Amino acid sequence: MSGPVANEMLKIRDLHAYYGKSHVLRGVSMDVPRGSVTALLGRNGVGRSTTAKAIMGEVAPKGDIWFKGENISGLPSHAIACKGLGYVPENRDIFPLMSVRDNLLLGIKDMRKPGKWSIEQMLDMFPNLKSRADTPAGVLSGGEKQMLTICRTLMGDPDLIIIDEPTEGLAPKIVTQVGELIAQIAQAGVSILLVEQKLSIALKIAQQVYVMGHGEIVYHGTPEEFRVRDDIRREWLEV
Amino acid sequence: MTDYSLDRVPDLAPSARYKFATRVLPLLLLALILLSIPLFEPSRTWLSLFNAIGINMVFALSYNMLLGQAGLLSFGHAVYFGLGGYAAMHGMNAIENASYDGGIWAAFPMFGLPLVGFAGGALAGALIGFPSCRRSDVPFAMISLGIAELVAAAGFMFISVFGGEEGITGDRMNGIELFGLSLGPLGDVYWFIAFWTFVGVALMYAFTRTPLGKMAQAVRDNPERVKFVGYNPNRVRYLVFIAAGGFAGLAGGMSAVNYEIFTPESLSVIPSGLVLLMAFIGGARYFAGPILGAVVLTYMQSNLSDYSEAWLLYLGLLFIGMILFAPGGLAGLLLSGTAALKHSLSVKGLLRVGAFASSALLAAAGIIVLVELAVRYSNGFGEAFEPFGLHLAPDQMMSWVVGLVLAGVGIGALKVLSKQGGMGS
Amino acid sequence: METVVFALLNGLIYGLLLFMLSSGLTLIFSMMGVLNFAHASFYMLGAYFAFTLGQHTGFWFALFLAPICVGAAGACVERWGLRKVHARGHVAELLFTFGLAYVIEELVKIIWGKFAVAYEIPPELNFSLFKLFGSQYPAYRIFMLVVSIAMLAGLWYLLKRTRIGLIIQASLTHPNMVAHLGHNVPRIFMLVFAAGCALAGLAGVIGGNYLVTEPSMAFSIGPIVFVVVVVGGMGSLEGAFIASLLIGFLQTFAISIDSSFAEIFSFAGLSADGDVGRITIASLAPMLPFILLVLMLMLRPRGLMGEREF
Amino acid sequence: MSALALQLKDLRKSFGPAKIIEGVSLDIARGERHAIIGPNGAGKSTLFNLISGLFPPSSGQISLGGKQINGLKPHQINRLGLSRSFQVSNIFANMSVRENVRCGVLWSLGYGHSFWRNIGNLKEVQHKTAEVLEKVGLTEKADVPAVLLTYADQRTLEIAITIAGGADVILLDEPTAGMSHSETARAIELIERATEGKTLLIVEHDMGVVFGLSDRISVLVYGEIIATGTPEEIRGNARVREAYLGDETDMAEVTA
Amino acid sequence: DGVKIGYIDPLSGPFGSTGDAGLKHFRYAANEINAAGGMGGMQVEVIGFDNKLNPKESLVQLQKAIDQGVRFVVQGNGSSAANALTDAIAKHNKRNPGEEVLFLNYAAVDPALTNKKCNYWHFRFDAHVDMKMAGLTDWLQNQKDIKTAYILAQDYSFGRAFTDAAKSMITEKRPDMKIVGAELHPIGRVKDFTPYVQKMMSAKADVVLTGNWGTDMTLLVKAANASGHQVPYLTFYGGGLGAPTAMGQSAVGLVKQITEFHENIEASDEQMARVDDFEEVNNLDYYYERVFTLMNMLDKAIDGVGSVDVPKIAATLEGMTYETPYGEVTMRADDHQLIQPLYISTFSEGVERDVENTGFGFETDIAIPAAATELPTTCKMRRPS
Ligand SMILES: Nc1ncnc2c1ncn2[C@@H]1O[C@H](COP(=O)(O)OP(=O)(O)OP(=O)(O)O)[C@@H](O)[C@H]1O
Ligand SMILES: Nc1ncnc2c1ncn2[C@@H]1O[C@H](COP(=O)(O)OP(=O)(O)OP(=O)(O)O)[C@@H](O)[C@H]1O
Ligand SMILES: CC(C)C[C@H](N)C(=O)O
Ligand SMILES: [Mg+2]
Ligand SMILES: [Mg+2]
Repeated sequence: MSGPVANEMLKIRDLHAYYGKSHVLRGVSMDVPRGSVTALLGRNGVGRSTTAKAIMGEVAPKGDIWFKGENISGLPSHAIACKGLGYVPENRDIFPLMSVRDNLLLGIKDMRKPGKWSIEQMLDMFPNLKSRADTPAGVLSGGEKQMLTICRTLMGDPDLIIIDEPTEGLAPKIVTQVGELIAQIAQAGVSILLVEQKLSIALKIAQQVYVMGHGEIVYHGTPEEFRVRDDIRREWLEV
Repeated sequence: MTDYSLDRVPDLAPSARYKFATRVLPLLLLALILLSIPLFEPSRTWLSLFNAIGINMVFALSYNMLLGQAGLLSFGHAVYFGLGGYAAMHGMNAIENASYDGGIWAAFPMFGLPLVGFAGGALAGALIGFPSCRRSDVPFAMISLGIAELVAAAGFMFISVFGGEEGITGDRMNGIELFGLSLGPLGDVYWFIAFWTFVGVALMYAFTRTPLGKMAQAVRDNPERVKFVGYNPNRVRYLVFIAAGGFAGLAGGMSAVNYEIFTPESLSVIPSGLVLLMAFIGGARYFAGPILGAVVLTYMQSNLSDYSEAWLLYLGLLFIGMILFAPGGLAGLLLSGTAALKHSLSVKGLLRVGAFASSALLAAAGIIVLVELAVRYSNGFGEAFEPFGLHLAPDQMMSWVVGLVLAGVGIGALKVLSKQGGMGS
Repeated sequence: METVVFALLNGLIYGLLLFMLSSGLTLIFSMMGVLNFAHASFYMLGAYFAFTLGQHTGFWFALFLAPICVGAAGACVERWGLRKVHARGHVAELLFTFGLAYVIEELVKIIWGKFAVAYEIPPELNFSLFKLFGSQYPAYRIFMLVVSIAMLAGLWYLLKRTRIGLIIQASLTHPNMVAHLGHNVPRIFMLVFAAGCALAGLAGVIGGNYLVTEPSMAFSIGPIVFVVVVVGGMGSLEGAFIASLLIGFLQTFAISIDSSFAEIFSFAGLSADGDVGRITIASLAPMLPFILLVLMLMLRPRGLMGEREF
Repeated sequence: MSALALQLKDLRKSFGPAKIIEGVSLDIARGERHAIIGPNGAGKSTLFNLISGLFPPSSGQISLGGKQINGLKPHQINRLGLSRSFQVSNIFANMSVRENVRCGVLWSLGYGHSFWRNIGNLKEVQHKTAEVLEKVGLTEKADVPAVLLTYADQRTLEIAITIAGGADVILLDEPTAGMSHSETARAIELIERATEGKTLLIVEHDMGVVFGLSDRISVLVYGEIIATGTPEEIRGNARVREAYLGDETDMAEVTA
Repeated sequence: DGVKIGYIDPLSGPFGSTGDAGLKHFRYAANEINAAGGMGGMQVEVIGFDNKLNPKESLVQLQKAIDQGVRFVVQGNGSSAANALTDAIAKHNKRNPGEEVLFLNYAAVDPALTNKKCNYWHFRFDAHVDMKMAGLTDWLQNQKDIKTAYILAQDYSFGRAFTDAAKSMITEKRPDMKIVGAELHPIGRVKDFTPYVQKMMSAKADVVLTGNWGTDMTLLVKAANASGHQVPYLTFYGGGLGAPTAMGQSAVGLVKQITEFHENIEASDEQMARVDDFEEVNNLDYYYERVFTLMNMLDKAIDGVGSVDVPKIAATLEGMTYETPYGEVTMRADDHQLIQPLYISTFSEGVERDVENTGFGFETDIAIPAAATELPTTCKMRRPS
């Protein structure tokens, strides 16, 4: 097995994961290059979220996960986060009783080291959030919640963000907005691993596409290559 | 709405054999055990132990109607045990008075006193449960704690009802005799206890299979959703609470006849805590759990306390161990143990279960040695701990080393074994 | 007048002692959601540690050392016990601490014996400060007052001025998410639990010699501490403070009232014989906190100052 | 008997200062399939919560079959023949699938709080339960504990519990959320079958489902209904498009 | 195979140390008797049973004791437990002829036990409340500058009996005196007596009468000390375990007790040697002379009968006289109440023998001869035929 290459942000080799006895990930290997947007596509239940959770240490991983050249497989979640890996889970997990500002505050890992983004900057960038900075985050609409989670993760200065289905359950119009936000973050130099089901967004902003089926990677290519692979779409994505 | 046709709908009911094996057989077994105990001509000591176990079985099962079935954690269940018991005590005295002066109580046999207890407990449950069942979870637990303290304090205050510090006493050898039992000698009392234990266990088991019993489980699982299938979870809790109070009262009535005394102490948080331990250590998830718990704890309470001053420490450790490693309680352990044996009836499987059991024993032995040494050391009588003819003196380094090594090896082995996958896998 | 002043002073001291005891519980309860049944047991440990340490180092060192030892014990309990049941919810945690209370009491009996130990007020503080209506006022009580005020201030700072409170509250409901944000939740939990236990230990150091240091001291004071926390309101430090004082005053005032129900009824032109008449207000004193508890939970479950129900 | 199954009159709800529902009026005829769509946070689930009695409305009226039900408790409303499902699966996790469904059946068959009857001997209950299981296709999994079901099966069970009581008015909150296309298709078919002859009120984001299933659609935006009409009318409504659907191209891709 | 004596008293909890002290006295006495050849040639064994001061638990322990072959039950801490035991033992003896059990009460002093509730199987070796109260109020009779009294006792049968006796005897013997307060507090549950003491102070009581014992006594004295309450305390148990330590200097001359023994009563050298030896062996003050009286009278009875024939032993104990180091005592046959000399003593400085190594000890004010302590009884003793 080859060692990490400097250009790779994240490099996964032969990753397995289990829920109890069920073998969910059966040897996933993939790479996320520095500064790119990588999309991980697949049907429901094929194990995309599990891949994200395994990387983040929420599900016990078996296999190798190199992040910035360091094997992080088996570390506890908080240690992985401290190495510069941000994660936006699929259920959003905002802290509903806390204000928007406090939610952002919790994104900061170490109060002593100021990061790239300050809370005020963040709020300025998102007028929607700014107007509700001091209201409990629980009353935000679904789209606003999604923005808040992404911003909160950014507060921790990650080098790579894994975003799990940011558009799930969002109204069609909001979906577009969230897509724009992600593109914006990518432009700011943060690498992104986008776990998605909706092709529209993924194909628009990603530089490379992985397709997953039954706990394995079944396809890897650029969006352009992928667009013409109707067979893959039919077999693995049901579109 | 009722347009279902018989042939189209598959029959999901379990087979008659399955029903018999899981529902009738255990009760028959219980009856058999209860009937055969006197054949062994147990000594007075054993008889008093069996009587205490019977009472605690009913009490613990009634507690589990709350904890295991309706998911209500109560720190005050002894209130209903006690109030039922007091009702029965007053009944006992009424029977005695009626046996001199006449009156309707003269027609009431002493044997039926647990029914008075049931009525008392259920009534108390109906009164106290009404406000407290409007809450659940931790607030309910706190309310039950507060009420237990209140009722116990009131018990000390209202002397004519509760007798104050000394409680009230009675004499069970009065009134008409039933089944030819004078209730004087312990042997008679055994039949009395056995009868009511069986009745209590059978009825409480039947309760789990009624619509109300099933809905209680639903309320435990998800009270929110219950509201949307037409039930008021508070109402369900309340009704279960009354029933649990009634059965606790039944146990109280049994206890009244057995001990012929009730004191306000028996309303307090301490017996409430003990019944909680019984239900939990036995296994609150299983119907039979509290029965096991009652047997084990009553035995520990009356016999282990003779062997070791530190029995409460063992009890606490056992309880904590159960919470940490076996939330299913003894019943859960037994079930998973037998399941493990059944599933992998291979040499390897047997070895695994054996290894688990023996390292657990080793660890327990080590802890026991350490505790016993500590007890003797702190008593300072210069006594030695002498299990199985060994001589372990607390003032010798060696004894402590023995304990430490035993405990260390046992715990280490358990760790290694559980790292290799859970029990039975 | 005299009666009122005395009742106020005694109520204040008793209330402050309750506050010292319950502040640690409030901390643990508000931050971790754990209703620590064994809290009073840590209070007891504080008293016993101070007793033993005090024999070697004197009271003043013990005042610092004992709470640290208790805190360390608390940390161990969290690390190897509570943490394991955390995932199974509050009822499991409550049960765990319930069992722990048993174990601690028995261990104390083994280590220090079954009876009270001679843990005394240090001679430096054992004098009367002033005289009021012919009754002396011991200096130790003023010392208790000072310590409890310091505790209130310190806790206030910890809860309101640092981000720890936020992190813990968030991790109560979303532990994984908080970890993904880079916070070491288990360690923070352990520290909070240890801090709460240390506070209980401090209360033990101070209360143990003011009252009695014996193995049942935990059990006899434990339930009242719950009353304070519940009445004060889930997780509210201010609430706990007010509730402590309220209960302190309530109990001491009740004791100082010298009439029975018979007198009260006859005052109202009624007659009350038998039991009810015999009962005096004073004898109701131990019941009052629990009446308050039950009423509060039924009528206003969030407590006096709580922000949420629990 | 009123011809309307459900009628909302100027319904309002606020949580503290936040006004979530701001004057919703809606008439739903007997047997109608009515969808409610709207952006996230518009108040759709809140509306369901109001109708089903989880929260009392701040003001306004709700009537079910001509009978006022605002202020009633959820279980009382359920007994009057209104049943709902939840956006996040809300099932009896530790019970088997069959027991889950049976919980939904018991009250409607009049067994209430009875504690003197053996549930195993209640033939009527067994049959009704089996029938519902059969209808939703969970018969094979009848004895599986609900926690162990796959996500899609849990969603199905959620629907099964909702329809088990035989209520005439059914409220489904995003029944297909998180399902894949084939699962969604199956679920829709199930819903159509199960609600035949009943009144259905459904919240969905999946426009395919919404436009295929419903007789009429209401669009809820920030607590107000901005349009109600047949699917065609809604599709053609400019305001709806602006507030919710977004432009045509996006929609095509999303619902493809 | 030996005489088994079951000691049923609290051996844990707040009153555990009090019960433990009693057990040590019994064990010492038993050793003494065994060394001298045992009771009727049989060795004596005293087995401790912890009743946690709870009447019901007492009965559970009684059952256990009987199962272990115990025929003599001794108990004292708490008239509540004694009341339950006397009932239960009577019932047991009725239901199990041939297995009778004797109840030898060394400290539970509720008068009812030898009056209304007297029964044949119960013998009391301590003077009961009315007898002791009579002594204390006799002393009060001569203290004309004491005008007001406050009564504090534990809320159970003993405490109530104490309060009733105090009230009636004070009104009888000192009609001019005013009772400014009478309080019953829950037993073993008060942690700080300061409010009670301050109530006494605001009520301007000239004297306090208290029946408190065990921790309740220790804590009361501690609170009185802290508040500087400087009035005489007339007690039954001022010399009980722990109280002298808590009293200290400020109680000197103020705390009085009425007992059958304290260390500074004149006695033979032999007796003083026993006291010294006891204190050395047990690291505890010699307190219960009546435990030795009890054990020696039982010894005498068993020696006379020659076997453990309980009904015969009971018959022998009835009316028995015995010479203690402090004078002759009689077990009155009418009610099974021991009639013995009593002493009123004061906590003082500069005494010959101190208590609890405090440097303070008790000094006799008044010695009341046995005959003078005698009171009539309402007991109608029913003897088995
Ligand atoms: N906590 C869990 N316990 C047991 N099985 C799980 C758990 N979470 C997920 N699974 C199962 O693991 C498989 C993969 O789940 P995963 O969440 O990774 O899928 P996904 O591709 O992200 O799909 P989705 O669209 O539902 O998010 C599924 O079959 C799912 O049922
Ligand atoms: N109990 C509550 N307290 C305060 N605010 C609430 C409460 N319940 C809902 N809200 C707020 O009301 C608004 C509407 O929420 P609701 O869940 O009804 O939206 P929805 O239309 O169902 O959205 P989605 O499509 O995301 O499910 C949201 O802003 C939400 O945060
Ligand atoms: C040991 C004694 C102080 C007991 C007390 N005299 C009572 O009768 O209860
Ligand atoms: Mg997913
Ligand atoms: Mg919703």
